[in-house]
Parts: sequence; C-alpha cells; structure tokens
Amino acid sequence: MIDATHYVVLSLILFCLGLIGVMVRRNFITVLMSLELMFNAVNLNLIAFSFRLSDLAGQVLAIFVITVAAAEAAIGLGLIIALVRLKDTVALDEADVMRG
Amino acid sequence: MSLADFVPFLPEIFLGCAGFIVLLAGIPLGRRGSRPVIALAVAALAATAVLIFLVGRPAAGPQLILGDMLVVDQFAVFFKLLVLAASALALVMAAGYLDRAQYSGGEFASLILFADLGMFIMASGANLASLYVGLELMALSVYVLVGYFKLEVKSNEGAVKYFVLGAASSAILLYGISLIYGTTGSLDLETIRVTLAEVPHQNFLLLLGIALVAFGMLFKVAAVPFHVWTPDAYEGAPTPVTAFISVAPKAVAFAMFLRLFAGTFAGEVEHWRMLLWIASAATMIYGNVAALTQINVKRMLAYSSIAHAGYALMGLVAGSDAGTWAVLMYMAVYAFMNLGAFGFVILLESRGYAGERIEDFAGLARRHPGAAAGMLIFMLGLAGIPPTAGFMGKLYLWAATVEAGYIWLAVISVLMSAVSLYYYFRLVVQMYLKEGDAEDESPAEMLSDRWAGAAIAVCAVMTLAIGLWPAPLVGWAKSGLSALGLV
Amino acid sequence: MDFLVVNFAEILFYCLAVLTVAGGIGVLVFKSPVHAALSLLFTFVMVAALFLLLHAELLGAVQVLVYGGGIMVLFLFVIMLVNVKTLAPEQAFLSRLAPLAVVAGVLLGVLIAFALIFGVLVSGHGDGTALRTVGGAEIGNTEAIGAVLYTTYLVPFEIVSVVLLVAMIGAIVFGRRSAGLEIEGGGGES
Amino acid sequence: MKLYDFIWLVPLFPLLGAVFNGFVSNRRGLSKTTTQSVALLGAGLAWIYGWAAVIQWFFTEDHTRAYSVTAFTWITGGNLTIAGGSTAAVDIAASFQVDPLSAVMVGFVTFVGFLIHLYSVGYMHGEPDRDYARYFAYLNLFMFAMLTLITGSNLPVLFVGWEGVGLCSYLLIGFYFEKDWCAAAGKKAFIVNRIGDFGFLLAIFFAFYYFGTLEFQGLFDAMAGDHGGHYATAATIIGLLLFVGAIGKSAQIPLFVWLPDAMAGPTPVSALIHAATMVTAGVYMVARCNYFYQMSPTAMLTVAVIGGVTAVFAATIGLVQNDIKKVLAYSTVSQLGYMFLAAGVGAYVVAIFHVVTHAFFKACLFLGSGSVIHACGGEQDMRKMGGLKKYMPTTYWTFLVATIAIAGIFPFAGFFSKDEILAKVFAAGYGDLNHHGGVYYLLWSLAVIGAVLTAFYMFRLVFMTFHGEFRGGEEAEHHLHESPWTMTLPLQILGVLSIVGGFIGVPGFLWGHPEHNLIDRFLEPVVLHMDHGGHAGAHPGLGLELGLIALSLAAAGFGIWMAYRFYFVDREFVRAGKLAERFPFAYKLLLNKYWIDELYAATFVKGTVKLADLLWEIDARVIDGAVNGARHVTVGSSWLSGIFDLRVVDGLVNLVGRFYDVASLQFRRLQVGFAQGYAMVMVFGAALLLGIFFVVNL
Repeated sequence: MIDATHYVVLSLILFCLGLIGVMVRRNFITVLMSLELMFNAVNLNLIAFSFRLSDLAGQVLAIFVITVAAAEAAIGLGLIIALVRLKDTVALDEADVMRG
Repeated sequence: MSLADFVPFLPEIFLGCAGFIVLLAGIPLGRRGSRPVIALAVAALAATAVLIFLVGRPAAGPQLILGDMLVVDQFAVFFKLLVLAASALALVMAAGYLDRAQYSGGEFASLILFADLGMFIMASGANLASLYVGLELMALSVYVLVGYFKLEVKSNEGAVKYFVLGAASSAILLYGISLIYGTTGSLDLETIRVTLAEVPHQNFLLLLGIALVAFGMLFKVAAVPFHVWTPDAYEGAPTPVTAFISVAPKAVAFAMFLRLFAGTFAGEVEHWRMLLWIASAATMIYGNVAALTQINVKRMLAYSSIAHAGYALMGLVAGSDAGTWAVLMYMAVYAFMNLGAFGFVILLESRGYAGERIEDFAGLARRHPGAAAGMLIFMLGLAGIPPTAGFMGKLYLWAATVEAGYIWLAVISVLMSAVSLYYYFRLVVQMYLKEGDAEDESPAEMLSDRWAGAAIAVCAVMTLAIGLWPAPLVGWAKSGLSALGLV
Repeated sequence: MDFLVVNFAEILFYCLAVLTVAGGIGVLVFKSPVHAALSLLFTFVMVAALFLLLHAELLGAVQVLVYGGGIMVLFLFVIMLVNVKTLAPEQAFLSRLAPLAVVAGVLLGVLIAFALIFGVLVSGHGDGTALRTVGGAEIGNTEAIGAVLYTTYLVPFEIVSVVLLVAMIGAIVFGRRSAGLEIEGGGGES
Repeated sequence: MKLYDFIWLVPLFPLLGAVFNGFVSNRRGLSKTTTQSVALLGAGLAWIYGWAAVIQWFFTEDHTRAYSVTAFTWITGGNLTIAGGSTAAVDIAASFQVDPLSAVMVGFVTFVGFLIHLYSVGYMHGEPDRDYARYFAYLNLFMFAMLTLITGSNLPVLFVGWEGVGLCSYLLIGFYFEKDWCAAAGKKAFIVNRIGDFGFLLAIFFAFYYFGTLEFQGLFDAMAGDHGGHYATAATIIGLLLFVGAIGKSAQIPLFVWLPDAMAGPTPVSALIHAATMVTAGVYMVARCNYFYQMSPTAMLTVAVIGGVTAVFAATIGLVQNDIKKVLAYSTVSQLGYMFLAAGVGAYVVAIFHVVTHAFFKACLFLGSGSVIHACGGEQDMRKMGGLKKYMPTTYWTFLVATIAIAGIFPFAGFFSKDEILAKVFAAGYGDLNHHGGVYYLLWSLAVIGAVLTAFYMFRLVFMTFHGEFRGGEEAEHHLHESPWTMTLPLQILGVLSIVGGFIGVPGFLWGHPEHNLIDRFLEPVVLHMDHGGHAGAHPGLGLELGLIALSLAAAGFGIWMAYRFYFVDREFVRAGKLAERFPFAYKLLLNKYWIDELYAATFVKGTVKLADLLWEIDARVIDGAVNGARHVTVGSSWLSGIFDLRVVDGLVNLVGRFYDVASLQFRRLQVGFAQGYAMVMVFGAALLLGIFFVVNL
C-alpha cells in the first residue's frame, strides 16, 4: 500500500526542484514556472494528507492554493510585460539597479 | 451558520464593496486628479472604523463566526483600527504625490482598500485556510502597489524582486501549513492547539512545519535572513506605498505571528523560542549596522524598519502576556513614527525630483524649521529617546524580555538602539548642522501639500502624545490579550 | 501478471512519480522557455493523475483545467508576446550563482528530509469514501467539496474571489499602455 | 497655598518659552525684543517660582523625607516578576520632588540659567532674527530638560531630562554651522554619550529588577532597610552602570573627549551647559543615588579613582592649551574629576557643594572669556591677546576673582569646597575607608598636585590674556571695548558669588561648631549612612586639619608663583620657549599636538634670540632646579596625556566607528542586487536556522 509518506517524499523532491529553479533560472518566465512547481508540491502534500485523514479540509485548501497561484501567475506575467517594456529583457538578474 | 453570523463580518463586507466602488468611481473622478477618489477612499475607511465600533467588536469575549473561519476579539479590533489609521494616513499623503507623478488614484486607492481587507482577515483569521487567503490578498495587492509606477525602473524592479521572493516565501509558508495539517490533522487553530497540548513526544515533522510557518512570517515582518527584499522594495516603491507597506502589513504580520505562535503553538514554545531568539538578535544587529552607511533616506529607513522588526520580535521571544501586548503597543507606536518619517520624504523635493538622498536634508532647519522639528521628533522616536512614543514602546519590550529572563537579547537591543542613534542623527546633523549647497544647485525644498502636511502633523502629535501619555494605548493593547486565551 | 494486479496502485504511483520528477527537472534544464513550459504542463498532468489516485477527483480535474488549460496558455501567450528574441535558446540560461543555488536548495532539502525521516504523520486509515460523503450519503467528491466550500469555507472562498479581482487590476495596471506618461531611462518597444 | 505642590511648573515655564520661540518666533521671524522677552520670562519665572517654592518648602516641610508630587501617571504596565520571585507593578509616574538636594540644585540652576539668558541677549545680538529665536528656543528647552532632571523623583524622569539636556547640547554645539568640524565632533559626541546612556538604561532595568521600584525615596528606603547586606551585589552592579552614564555626561576618563570639542558652540552655551549645569548632572546623579555607592566599596573606589585621575590628567592638558576656551574646557573636566573624587570617598555633600561653587566661578570664567572673545572680534587664541586689563576692567576684575576662586585661595568660594574635598579624601586615607586607605592617600596626593596645576594654568590664562602688551595687532586693538551691561551685570553678580558663595560651607568644626556648615547639615538627610569598615569615625585632629589647609593654600600659591614667573615677569614667555628647546622630543610632540612652542619660536623667540640665550643661561644655572624640575614633570605628563588623548581614546572611538563602517559594508554586500541572489541568501539562511533549530531540539 502506498501511504502518505511516499507522497510527502515526492512532494519534497518537487518542492526542492521548484526552489532550485527559482534560484538558478535567469528567465523570469521560467522562474514563474518554478514557483508553480512549488505550489504543486504543496498541493500534493495537502491532498495526500486529506486522503489519509479522510478530511476534506486539505482538498479545499488545495483549491484555494490553485486559485491564488493562478492570480499570482497573472500578476507575475503583468510584471514581466512591464519589465520588457522598460528594459527589453526578461532576464531577472538584469533588474539590479538597486543594491547594497 | 445563520444570517446573524454575518453581522460582525459587516465591516469586511463593506470594505470589499468600498474597494470595488472606489475602483469604478476612479474612472470618472480620476480626470480631476487623484484627490476626489482618495477622499472617497478615506471616507470609506472612516466608515469601516465606525462599523467596527458598531458591530465588529466582541460582545463578550472572543467569538468564532462563519464556520469558525474568523474570530471576533479585541486583538483583531486593535490591529484593524491600526491598519485603518495607517492606510488613511498613507492615502492622504499619497494624493499630492500621485498628482505630481501623474498616475491615477482610482486603482491605487482601491488596491489599498483590498490590501486592508486582506489584513483584516489576517488579523482575525481562526483557520489556516482563511489566514493564508487573507495573507495572499494583502501580498498581491502590495506587489501591484510597489510596482505601481510602472514606467520607473526602480519601482518595477522593486516589485519584481518583492514578487519573486514573496511568492517563494509563501510557498514555503504553505509547505509548513501542509505539514502542520499532516501532523495535527486540522487547519483549525483551536483544534491544532488542543492537539498539540496532547502530543507527548516531539515530532520533527511538526517542528519543521512550525519552523517553515515561522519562516513565512519572518519574511512578512522582514526579519533576517528573510529581509532581503525589504531595502529594494522600499526604495523602489512610490514613497507613499513605502510608508504604507512598512507599517500596515508589518503590523498585521505580527498579529498573525502572535496569533499563531503566542496562541496556537504556545505549547511548543520551548522548541521554537531559540529560532526566534536568533532571528530577533540577527535582525536587530543586521538592520542597524547595515543602515549606518546608507546614503538614501528611503533605504536607510528600510534598514531601520528591519531593525524595528527585530525589536518587536523580542516580545515573541519573551512568550509572555507582557511580551505580547508589548508587541501590540510597539506596532502602534512604530506605525506613527515611521509614517511620519516617510511623510517628510514624500514632501521633500530636490531639483524637481524626489529628495531621497541624505544631503537633501541639509540645512532644512534654517529653511523649514517646522519640518525639521517634525523630522527630529520622528528620528528621536525611532531611536527610542524619551519622551517620544518610541521610548515607551521599547521600554515595554525590554521589560518583557528582561522579565522572561532573556537578558542578553535585551542587552543586544539596547546596544543596537544606541548604534541606531548614529544613523538617525546623521539626518538630524544634516538638518541642523549643515548648510545646503546653495551655490551650484538649488537645495531641496519642502513642497506645500496641505494634505500630506496634516497627515504628518497627526503622526507627530501621536508620537509625542503616546510618549507622554501612553496609559490609554497600553490599556487598549492589554485588552487585546483576552483574545489569545481563545487559541 | 498477478504481481501487476496486486501491486497495481504501487506501480502506477512509482511510474507517475518518476514522470513527475522528470517533468520538474525538465523545467530546470530546458534552455528554451517554450520547452520548459511544455515540460511543466507534463508535470501538471502527472500530478493530476496522482490526485486521482488519492481520491481527489475534483482537484484532478481542476488541475488539468486551471493549470493545463488556463495558466499554461497564459504562459505561452506571454512568451509569444514579449519578444521573439527570448524564444531562442538562451546562451546563458542559468543565473550567475547557479552552482551555489543548487547547493542551497539541496541543503534545505536534506534538512527537510531529515525531519521526514524522524517525524511522524498523524494517524489515519485513508478512507476515500469520507471524501465523497455529504450528510451521510455518498454522492461524490465534487458535491462533497461544494458542500463545505459554500458553508464552512465561505469566507476564504469569497476572499479568493477578491484575490482574483486584485490580480485582474494588477494585470491591467501593468499591462495597459498609458498615454501621457513617458518611460524614463529609455529602452522598450512602447 | 503650597507652592511646592506645583514644583513641575519650574521646568514648565522654560518649556513654554521654548515652544513659543521655536514655533512662533522662529517661523514668523519675530523681532529680537519679543524673542528675548519671552525667553527671559520663561527662565525668570522658573527662577522666581523655583526659589519661592523651595523657600516655602524649607520652612514648612520635614527635610528628611522627599516631598513628592505626581503630575500624571506616565508608564503603566502590569506586574513583572522581579528578583526573589515576587512581583512588582510597573507604575511609573511623571513625578517631581523637593528635597534638600533638589532644592540646592533648583536654587542655583534657575539662577545661573537666568543670568546666562541675560548675558546671551548681549552676546547673540548680532545674529539674524530667526537664528536668535532658534538659539533662545534651544536655551529654554535646555532649562526645561535640566530642571526636569533635577526635580524628577524617579530614575525614568531623570532619564528624560538626561536625554533632553544631551539633545540640546548637540543642537547648541552645532549652532554655528561649521562643516568640517561637526561631522567629526558630532560623531564623537554621539558615540561617547550613547555608551554612557547604555549604562544608565541598564542600570534602570537592574534597579527595577532588584527593587521593584524606581522612585528615589523607595530605593533609599529599600537600601536603608537592608541591614544584612543582601543588596551588596545589586548595589555594585547598579552603581557601576550608573557611573558609566555619569562618565559619559560628565566627561570623565575615558569618555571626556567630546567636551573640549563641544566648545565650538556659542560661549554662553559653554558656560551654561558645558560648565555650570549639564556636565554636573553626572555628579548630581551619583549624589542622588548615593545609597548604591554607600553599599558598595567597589563602586565607591571606582568613582574615586576615575575622578582623581581625571582631575590631574585634564589639568596637565590644560597647561599648554592656547585657545582660551580649551583651557577652560580642560579645567572643567578636571574640576568634575574633583567632584567625583569627593563622591568616591562618600562625601557626596561636598561634591554637591563643589558643584555649586564651581557653577559660580566657572560660569563667570566662561562668560568672561566670552566677553574677551567678543571684544577681540572672535579671536580665541590667547597669544593674540594680552593687556586687555586696561580696555575691559570689569571683565578683568570679575575674571580675576573667579580665577582666585578656582585656584582655591582663602576666602574665595573655591577654597572652601576644594579644601573640603582634599580634607575628606585625606580623611578617607586616614580612616582607612573600606580598607582601601592606601589608595585614598595616593588619590589625595594626586589631588594636591592637581591643585598646583589648576592654579598654574588658570593664572597663566589671566596673565596671557589681561597682562602685558596687546599682541593682536593695531587693527584689532582699535576695536577693543568693554561689553554692554547685559553681559557685564551677570559677570559682576557671578563675581560676587565667587567670593562669598563659599560661606554656605564654612567648615565649622574648625572652631568646634560642626553645625555651622550650613550646606553640610542641610544636605545630610539625602545621604544614606553606612559603616564603612576601617576606623570609620577616625577624624584627623584639628592641628592636622589646619595643616592640610595650609598645605592646600601653599599648593595654590606655588602654582600661582610659577605662572607669575613664566608668564608675568617674563613678558615674552621666552623662558617657556627655551624650555621647549631643551626637550626636543617633548617639543616635537607638543609641536604636533598643541603648536604652542612652534609659534613661540616663530613669533616671539626669533626676534629676541640673543636676549633669550642670555636669560636662559642665567636661568638655567641660577634659578633653582625645583622650578625646572617641576616644569619638566608637567611637560612630560602633559605630553603623555596628550598622547593618551590623541592616540588611545580617539583611537578607540575611531575604532568603534571604523568597525561599524566595515561591518555595515560587509552586511550590505549580502544585498547583491538581483532577486535570485536574494533568494539564495534566504534559502541559506533558512537552512542555517533550520539546522540550529534541529540541533537544539534533538
């Protein structure tokens, strides 16, 4: 029987992949994708626990997470468009006017 | 759930509707500058405050409403009113600023109202789901506000950095929430608290969940090492937005922090205390020391705001009643001082451009003695010199920390607030002891903006009044404590 | 064949898990953002399948519809919109600090894994029927979620609708071209 | 009506004046007449009301208990657990008190403060209207803070005043915009004073932690009721921390460096703040909290040693300064050292006595120097003065009187207080106080040397400024004139007080009537009486007392005689110049530090080389070696103290600043500038925190 621990391990791997993606990709769009990966990892956790507990709360929270992730993606993409208009680039590390 | 359940929720409903109306009204009203629509938004905030007084207060003791999603208590009321005051002041300060930069006020004001709605939910959430959703509503509104001046490189850059880091940190927070759900079996704060009280052994998965939630909260209050977004977001954002986000979101983040850690996870205090101790000490040291060599006032105030988060964290480390209400007190005090300080940055203009450099303050005492005196009050307050409110706030935090036996943390904070005087007084020295460069370039001038001036005056009066007469605020902050008995 | 039948769930899980992780790695390593996006889409679908294994039928559907259908289209749309240049595989698609970043991520992962090894999950038996039951009658996952979503979780549900409104405002604020305002610092194609 | 029920009015009057001048007069640029009337009214009402209230209190109330008035409740904060497990309510009132110590302080602070306001009217008349209003607003604000400090009846209220006077001091130091100077001096003053405040704040916490109250009377009662010495540790901790605060505010080793730089402010400010009142706040605080020191031999010894060493150390620096205000500044540091020395042997009353007399003659000296600077058109270098006696007789005579007073010549004010300090220190050695008798003997001999030095540098100042020929050129000589009456009247009043002020403390036991020492008897209830070990009661006999008095008079006389020889008889100061040539090593360092001898050589010596050679030939052989030797020692020690000042203390202050600068830059490097770098900082930070978290919870 596959128990929740398996899912948690999978979710951990996915989460770390997303986290590393946020840190290593230069392209703002792929960074956004990596963020989505992290949110998916969380959802996997929530739903695995929801099943184990036979409790719907986890699934409901997962729905909220998906919705918020969608909203976040919309704002992120809006920022990308503004960035491209200003600097003609999507490379995240070229936004480095402020430092120190 | 009955219709009566909705009555204490009316302020939030009203605020949401008001946000929508302001958004729509901004289209026709916006042609005459941002002032009409901002006046409308401030009126809505005032009406919300009245509604809170009428229906939003707990009749007797904390009360769970709407499927146990929210709790109505004094604690939440305290933060809601604080948020309303801070937003109103920030909006009033923003009016002239937006007009000068020719950005519309409709979206701006409505975003602030929506952010306030999110903060209300954060302050009164009794379930991890509602807390999370409120937090995201606030965060998303603030991302947009930071990048609101989309044609300015700094504003966009600040928003990009804040957004990427904020989204990553909210994923971390969510991961922590999921682990707490997986180890306690519930999202309901009260159920979790009861479950934790029964856990006989220490569970690393649970501790990990608590730690990750703490990381998410530390990000929101801008504590080391999750402070990295702060200087850039604060510097880049339009200054009224900086004033707003350095105060209101930080205050409600502390509200949520307290509700979770002083309430729900209080049983595990011995486990997480060390974590916050380190974060608090590191934040105080980092914020104050890094601020020393800043030459941009907004950036300096950003580091100072990091440092202040460190002070307030001491109250959480203390983990006592005294510590809790000291944090409430400190947040209120800090709100007025910081809003006032940023208010002057909003008003200062140098050669047709925002006066953000420290040198722009040179010789201000001669040209604008009133303004310089006001800034002096805020700087004294932020540095914690009596008889300003800043001293009172720190005093209670120190008392709570020392009482809980964390002498070293108190010693670090006293030492660091001594260091802080140095950079706050760099501004004072500029204002009082230096002459502006009169020959080669025109010195920075204070704009005459009656709205912003009035808002700053309110902040100055509050800073002094709380310092001289803190008893009412203290009483009010203490009354918020009964809330934590619930969870 | 017995082995396959008896252990069908396990085999399915491991296959899906491997494919999910492969998709995730794809997001990290594909140079072209379009390829990365497709890899992400693949991951989303695999995760949706995992949801089905966990008796979360509605979530599985939502995952495919919202992520696969909505968000992914948005991504591709923006990729197409912003600039053709960015479509070409990038010379330097990794950040300056990539090796260090991988170390940081792995370090955090190891620490979390440590907690996972020594931690204990809440006890439970994994009964899928409870996830389909409303008021004692077993009707279906979607109805069950609907029942709690519109009663207990009404407040967050409404707030999420405001979140979407804010996202809309944000997208408009950032995306709209404003007449009368000039970009300082030059650049851009506006 | 009990006037002293409203003692808080005393600080309030100047506050109102400050508010008016700061917000109305300054903003609207009202005329000088309005500004000065309001300012004088604020200070004057405080003076009149303060005296009236104190006098009424004196005749109606019991002097052994402080009469405390609560204006309003200031800080409330529930119950805190304190030492020993009991709880105490945080309930701090903005309360003010009248007791003998406050009465004395109110008496002279309001009076001297008013005189200096009056003096400022003349001195600052050349400023533009707005600056004039700003100046008086600060000055009134300072009076408010200082009066709060001395009338407050608990440590937090005292702290409010403490910070307030510091703030006004900074504002007034920088009143004249001098760019290069203020960055360095401001930095110095901030860092130095904050170190002191840090100690003070910690002391307040500890006091509350141990005693559960911060009221002076409550603390006094707690200590007085402690017969088993339970609070000895607490007293040591609190006493030492409080003393850290006092060191910062009262400019003692090693935190004295800010005071000489503070002389850049207007001269009346130097007189009021940096000589007569604010800098003595540390002494007041130690005297006010004497019960902690009485309970702790360690704290007492620390106070005495630091005070004694500072007294001599600062005096040696004063020997070679040429800036008239710098000499007075180092002299102030030195006199403050005497006060702490007195406090350190348990003679708190004598310390306060010296505070009072010092306020009279030092204010007179500073105001006199201001009058001189005013006449010389802003010149502060004594080598460009000389012969001013005939141009400004009033200034000269008042200055001379004050100089005699500070030198300690009978029957001027300084004699009584300084002689009593010397006597008490000697008695401490004689009585083997706390079994540290040897140390106290040593401190006594230091203090006697200090008395010689004081007399020397003060008379050097007088001779260089007022006697001989004017050396500032003909152009400047035409402008020399006596100052207006608003400036000379305060000088005359203070001059008279410098003569008669000492009689409030005539040591009556000399003729067998101890009760004749008014101030001693009056202030006695403030001090907590303790048995200090050793043969505490042992008093030196009357003969010994008289011997000591003779010795201190001789010391002062010797100093004056030396100054007379070097700077009066030898009009061109040639002998001093030649001496410098004899010790080239010391000379070179003095050259770098003080420039005195270099300028002597360049201006005076060069023209009269032959004569100088001749004189030196005679001097070196004929004049006794004692003069030579004494001079040698003083030059050497002032060189040492110069090195210490320059290298060690400045070095430490700079090191602290440098450390923070470097740390700040290093910290800022974390802020790499792009989002992913930040994300990495966060993740590494999270991993570190998580690692610690797990290890702690294993």
